[in-house]
Amino acid sequence: MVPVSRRAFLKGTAVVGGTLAASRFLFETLDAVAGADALALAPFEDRVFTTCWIGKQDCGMTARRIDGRVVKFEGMAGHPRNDGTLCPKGQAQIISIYDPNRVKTPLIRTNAKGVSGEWRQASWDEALQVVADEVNRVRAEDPSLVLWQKGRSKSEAIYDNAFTKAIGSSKLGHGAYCSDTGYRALEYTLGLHGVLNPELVHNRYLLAWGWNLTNAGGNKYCWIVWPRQMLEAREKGLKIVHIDPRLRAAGPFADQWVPLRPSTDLALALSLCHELIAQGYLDRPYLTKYTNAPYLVGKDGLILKQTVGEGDDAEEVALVWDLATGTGRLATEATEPALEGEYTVNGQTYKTAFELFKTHVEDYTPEWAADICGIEATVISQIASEFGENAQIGATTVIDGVEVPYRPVGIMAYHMAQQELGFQALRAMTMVTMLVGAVGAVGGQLADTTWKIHKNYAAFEELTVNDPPYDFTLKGSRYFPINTGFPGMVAKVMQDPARYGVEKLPKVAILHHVNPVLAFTSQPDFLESYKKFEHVTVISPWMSETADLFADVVLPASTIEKFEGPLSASDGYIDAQVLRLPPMDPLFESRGEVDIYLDLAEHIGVLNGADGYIDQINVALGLVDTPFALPDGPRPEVRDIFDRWAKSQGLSGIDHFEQNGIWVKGLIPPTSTYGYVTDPPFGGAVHRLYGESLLKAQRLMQEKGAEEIYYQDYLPFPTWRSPTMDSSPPEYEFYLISYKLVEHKQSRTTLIPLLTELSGKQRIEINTATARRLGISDGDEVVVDSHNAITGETRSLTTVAALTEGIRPDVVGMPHHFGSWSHPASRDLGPTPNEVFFTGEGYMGQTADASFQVKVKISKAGGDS
Amino acid sequence: MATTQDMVSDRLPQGVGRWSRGWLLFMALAAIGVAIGVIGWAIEHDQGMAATGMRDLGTMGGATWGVYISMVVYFVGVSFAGITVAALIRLFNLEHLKGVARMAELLTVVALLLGALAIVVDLGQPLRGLVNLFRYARPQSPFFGTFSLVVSGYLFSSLVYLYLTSRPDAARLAESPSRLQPLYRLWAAGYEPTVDQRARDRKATFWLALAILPLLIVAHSSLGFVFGLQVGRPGWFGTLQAPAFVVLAGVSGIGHLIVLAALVRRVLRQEHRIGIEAFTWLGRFLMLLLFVYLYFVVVEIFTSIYQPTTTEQRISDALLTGRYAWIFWGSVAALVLPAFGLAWMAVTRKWRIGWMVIMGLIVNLGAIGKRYLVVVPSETHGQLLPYPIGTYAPSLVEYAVLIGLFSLGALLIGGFMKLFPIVEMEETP
Amino acid sequence: MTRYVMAVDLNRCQGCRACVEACKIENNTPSAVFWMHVFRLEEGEYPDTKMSFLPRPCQHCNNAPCVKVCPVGARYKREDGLVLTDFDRCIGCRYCEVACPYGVNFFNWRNPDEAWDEYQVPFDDPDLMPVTGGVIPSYKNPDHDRLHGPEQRLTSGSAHFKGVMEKCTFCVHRVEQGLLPACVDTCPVGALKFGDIEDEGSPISTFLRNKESFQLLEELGTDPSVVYVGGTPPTSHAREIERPLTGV
Amino acid sequence: MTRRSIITAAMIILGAGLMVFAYFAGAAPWCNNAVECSNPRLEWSPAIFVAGVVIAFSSALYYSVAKDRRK
Repeated sequence: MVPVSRRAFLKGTAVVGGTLAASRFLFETLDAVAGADALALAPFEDRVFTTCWIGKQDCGMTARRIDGRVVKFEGMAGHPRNDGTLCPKGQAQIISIYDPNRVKTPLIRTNAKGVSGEWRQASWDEALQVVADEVNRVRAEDPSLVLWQKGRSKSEAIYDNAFTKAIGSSKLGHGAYCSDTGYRALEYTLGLHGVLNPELVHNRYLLAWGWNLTNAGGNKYCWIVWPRQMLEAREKGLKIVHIDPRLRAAGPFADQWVPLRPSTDLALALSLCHELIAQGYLDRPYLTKYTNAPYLVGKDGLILKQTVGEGDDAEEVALVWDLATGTGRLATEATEPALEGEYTVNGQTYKTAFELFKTHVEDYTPEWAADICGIEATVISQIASEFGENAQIGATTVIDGVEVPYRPVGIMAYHMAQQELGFQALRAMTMVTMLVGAVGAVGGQLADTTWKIHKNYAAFEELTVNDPPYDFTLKGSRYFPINTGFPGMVAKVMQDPARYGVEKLPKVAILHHVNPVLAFTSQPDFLESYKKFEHVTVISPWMSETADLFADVVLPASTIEKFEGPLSASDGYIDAQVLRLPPMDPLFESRGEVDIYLDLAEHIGVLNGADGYIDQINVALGLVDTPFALPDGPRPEVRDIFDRWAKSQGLSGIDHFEQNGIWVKGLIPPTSTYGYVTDPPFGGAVHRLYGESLLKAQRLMQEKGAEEIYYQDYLPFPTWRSPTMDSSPPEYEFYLISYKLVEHKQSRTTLIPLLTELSGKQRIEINTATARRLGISDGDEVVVDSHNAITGETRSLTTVAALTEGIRPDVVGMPHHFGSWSHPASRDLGPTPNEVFFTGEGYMGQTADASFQVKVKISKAGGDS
Repeated sequence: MATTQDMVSDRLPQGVGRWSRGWLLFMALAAIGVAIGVIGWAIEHDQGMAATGMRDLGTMGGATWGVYISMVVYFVGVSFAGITVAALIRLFNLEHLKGVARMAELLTVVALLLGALAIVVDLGQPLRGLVNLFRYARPQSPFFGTFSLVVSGYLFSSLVYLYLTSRPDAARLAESPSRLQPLYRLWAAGYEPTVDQRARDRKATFWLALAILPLLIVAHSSLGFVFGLQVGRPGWFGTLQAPAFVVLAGVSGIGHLIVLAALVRRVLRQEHRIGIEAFTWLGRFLMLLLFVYLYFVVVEIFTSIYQPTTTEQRISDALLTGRYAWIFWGSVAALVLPAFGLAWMAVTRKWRIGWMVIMGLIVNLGAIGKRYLVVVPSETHGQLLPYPIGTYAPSLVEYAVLIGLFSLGALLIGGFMKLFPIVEMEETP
Repeated sequence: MTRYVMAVDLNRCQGCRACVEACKIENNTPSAVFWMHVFRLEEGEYPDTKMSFLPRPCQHCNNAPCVKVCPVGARYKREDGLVLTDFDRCIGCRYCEVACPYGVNFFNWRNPDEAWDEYQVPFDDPDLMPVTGGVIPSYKNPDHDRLHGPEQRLTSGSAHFKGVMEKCTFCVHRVEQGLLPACVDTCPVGALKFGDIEDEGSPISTFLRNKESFQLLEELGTDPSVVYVGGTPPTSHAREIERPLTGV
Repeated sequence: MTRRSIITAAMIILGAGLMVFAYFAGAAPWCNNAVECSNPRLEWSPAIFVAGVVIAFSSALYYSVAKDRRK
């Protein structure tokens, strides 16, 4: 409980009295009373530092407190990411903190699961013991059958790494719903853990691909950082080409709008590659030096390799054609590798990967793509030539004394990756930037804030395809050699394990700030599968829909009133870190997650000892072998944990953050910003133009008897095919896409009435002309029926029409928020589009990722058809 | 009791002091109406004006002035005719109209009271209103005229006028014994029908009338200015507002006067005092005003459709063909038909009182409609920034209050009729 | 001599409505009340669609119609350019609202406490009392109980009394403490600027120096203190999209 | 000129005078952009204005109601 001074309480009630009285007749006098009273008791006011809890990028905040009670959050001045500002969500979270509909005490279910929950309040000890017993029961059998699933995690080290390791559970991310397809594609192609974003500040020609630019931020950063950098660039002449079925995302900032048909991004990217090659916009030095473009590929599609070294350090090295010597030589030794051409080595003819790519994209002409994408062919060639022209291939510039290639063109793409062909689409889009050598150049293409190569890069070199049985995430299966671990797929598996060769299903789920019932595609599948858990524990400040239906125990997490971190505060140019500090003690009986996991570990009995939670925390926070390592023994105080971490970083301790709010480490040198000049360049990765391992994987999948729908997209080059949904019957004439509203974050902010008031309720955007044809006018109720081209299943929802000229006539769009029912403020706001999306074959990516696209038909509610 | 009743009734004219069943029924209904109004206002006060159909302009897409303000304009309008007629009668000594003079004056006083009340019910802070207007009222605000001239000056002068012209009758009634005798004594205030007293009365009322006529032009214009001076409200800004207000005021007032006169004539059997000539004169006057006003309407329509700005366009569309078309054309019809009806009577010299009463009522409906259309459409359709088109529909509470206001009017007039002869008594030769 | 001016840079505004939210929380306005509003506008036909954003605070006109018509001087203009409402004096005639061409006035149609309850947060919830001290709303800003300006009037904050008119105050309570208005302070992209135009050196003066700018509805001669830079005035063909919830 | 007409005239002049005075004692009509203009120079001056109106019209009342001293 926050200590409320008697004074504050009196004051409060006086004000209430005042307003009540104000509704009676004689105002002057009564106001005098309220006024005088308020003046008499000058409240104690102060400001403390904390970190935004709603969004992705953890903006710095200053909390204004009256008598120890937060009354407003404001941006933390000098914070690299938001520098004294806040977005609507950051502002509005204040009301959610005091929300009396928060889960106030631990709750234990008293009725059957699958229906809206009935609960009894429990002590923390009792609740924790119940969970611990369940977890231990299953751990005894097989720890991996305990599933820890997160929606968002702000202390990755302490939750995802330390805790799950300590109890040995499996884990699922909220990803696969967000943009993991993109992460996989970039890990595979460039070895970077991120999706496409340009170095905006120096960028001059941007393909803003998808709905992120002004509504959502995206890669790495939340909404605030991108617009700030975009505007800075725009004032220096940045041109923005907005590629999305909806104009809204770039709105006034779109210099050109290319409203392409959903799921045809791959086709557009391929024909852009075609045009760039045709128009000769190629950065040959980059392609030969840093990509596998010059590698010699045989007729079998495999790269010609040679083993060098002995025994352990023996490794396979690809061969290239060295024009200097006119022979095939190791890529590592060749001085002048040939980029194009067909060569004979040891009597066998080989083509360079790039030669193959040229032939591959030959037929992907603008005219070809125009029909598929539903845009003008001339537009495609125009974009290609402008992109190539602006790339200024060959140019360099000097940043802080370092000379770096200058390619001020790039692509910003994030959530659009979540489509059936997303993986290859993102690969193709990356290739667009590779052809002009924009990757890692000034103003060019970035994907991560670092060039450290992600572990998946190596892992993807040899994709394992095992025989059944598989674990419930289908890791290493013949279905998804690259596997993000999509909860939607898990939901499918849990409904029919045999079908996927799975024997053991998870039994206990710990859901950390995740609400699968609303958040993921294909709600019906989740409603089915979560019944199958023997025990579900939900850790959340609110009664999520998933908790309402399936939780056995709900543990009340605090909102912002907790310690979390360490969190990055970098904007890509200034390196800084912050911790989330509690602006007040946790309200009601809630506890911070770190506290909860410590308690849980204690009850489970994994707090101490080797690989115990404390041990794992030391590892995760890098405290091992430092004087600051947490000792085994009694449960540590959370503040102490972070104090030790801070000290280990050479700071005075956590008080550094309490006093300064942030730890600014200094400017990030160009040698770590730009891949060209890192050491080694691009972190030593050879960028994969040619995806040999994909081809190998496909052959393995065929051997293991996987159906075509799984292996068809495992190809060395991105290859167009029309998406599965296109074979739905013609009456399903519209593509339904979902998108984010700037006022909301996922499904969890609709319980903040201040935000819903700004965003309005659920609606479906329909092109004005289309609506006219269907006899639908603005505000009409419309029925949306979706169709699954594989199973023939149909789903339906009803929402309200919002007419706009800013969307393709053959596309309808719905915000991916709403659909909640367990919070009074989020009720009756309309359904989530996830009710009509599908998951499983044809409606997810080849890497086991969600696809937020489906064909639907639209009709006026009450009307026939 | 009954005996005194009869005794009294013998002495007092025009059924003063005598309750007839019809009158009681009438008063009972009026009282119920007033009660409804009071309840409505109480609800409005408890819940706040959210209980009305009014909402904010702009994002809320409502109208912040509704029927209440329309009624303020309307009632003040009605008062116009009363005092005008009365004044004209004095000034030009129109003997054949003497019979309607007092009821005209009464009508003025009552209408003004209702107008003032309509303002009060429209205020979010009525009590503050009563205090702060006297304390802070600013000459710059067009409301200053409404408050200082219309409500106070105009009301007071009409009261004085009513009093002075009624004093002789009071004196006459005070001579004969009746339960009301004390009242009449007080009322007469030692009136002696001496020659110079009569002269003084004539002089006083003459000058008073002379002073009132310009005052009321100013007053009604100032009411027109409340709207006409607003550049920010398409459809309001214009020089025609003021004169149009004055004329329409006359229309509604005369209409009421005709109805009231006919009523009194019938109920109190005053055919000999309120002759057909009176109606002829009122009819001609009403006709004249109607035609002038219709001329204004034509001009108004023409200007609004000839080359309107897009916002003016939006409003005129809403009026002529859109959401308000039925009210607009309904009101126009309610003014045109009587105009020609009266013209017909004038030409044929056949004045049918029954028809005139109906016309009197119709023109008032028309007047109310027009007042409503002055106030509301410019709010709902008159936004200059790209706000949504607004909507406004009076709530039950507002209707209740309106019923209350009209009923109060009826109650007052009905009550007066039983206290004092509503028709001036003949001078005893 | 100080004269406060707000500048809106339409080249930067992202239409995110952070300013709207900051205003609502800073001033404790009840539901459906937007002292600051951001239009999201759409013009033209697919595919030649144009979108634009237009923040709309009170324009604090130098020739303010609302000030002119106020019958009791509750709405008044200060020398420093702020147009304020004396909540203790306003009689609730709403003349200022009909006189204002910008639609910035918001009347307290409801009892303030009920109005706040529209946020579906039962502020009188017994569980909430101890953590909020029973204040309404739970984020109530105490500054609004104070009187402001040399004239010492109750002019800041919202929902003081039922039946009284309110509107954007340029955050008089903050400005008098030397702070920026809440909307300007929070704008993530610096699209809103505020300051003393009389002071040659002030950021706002330097920002506005030799820049193309316009005022809303200039032709009405109200001479607003809010100046728009970049972009163009909204045409009469502009359609508002993504409207906030405004039910009362 | 009888005493009656003198007083009557006086009342009219007084009333008119009060109105004029109150009008200018009110918030100055020519000033708009100053805090002062939101307050009447003399508080309650509108009440005085109304009083003026009342007195002016009461003159008529006095004129015809007042008792005649002569006689």
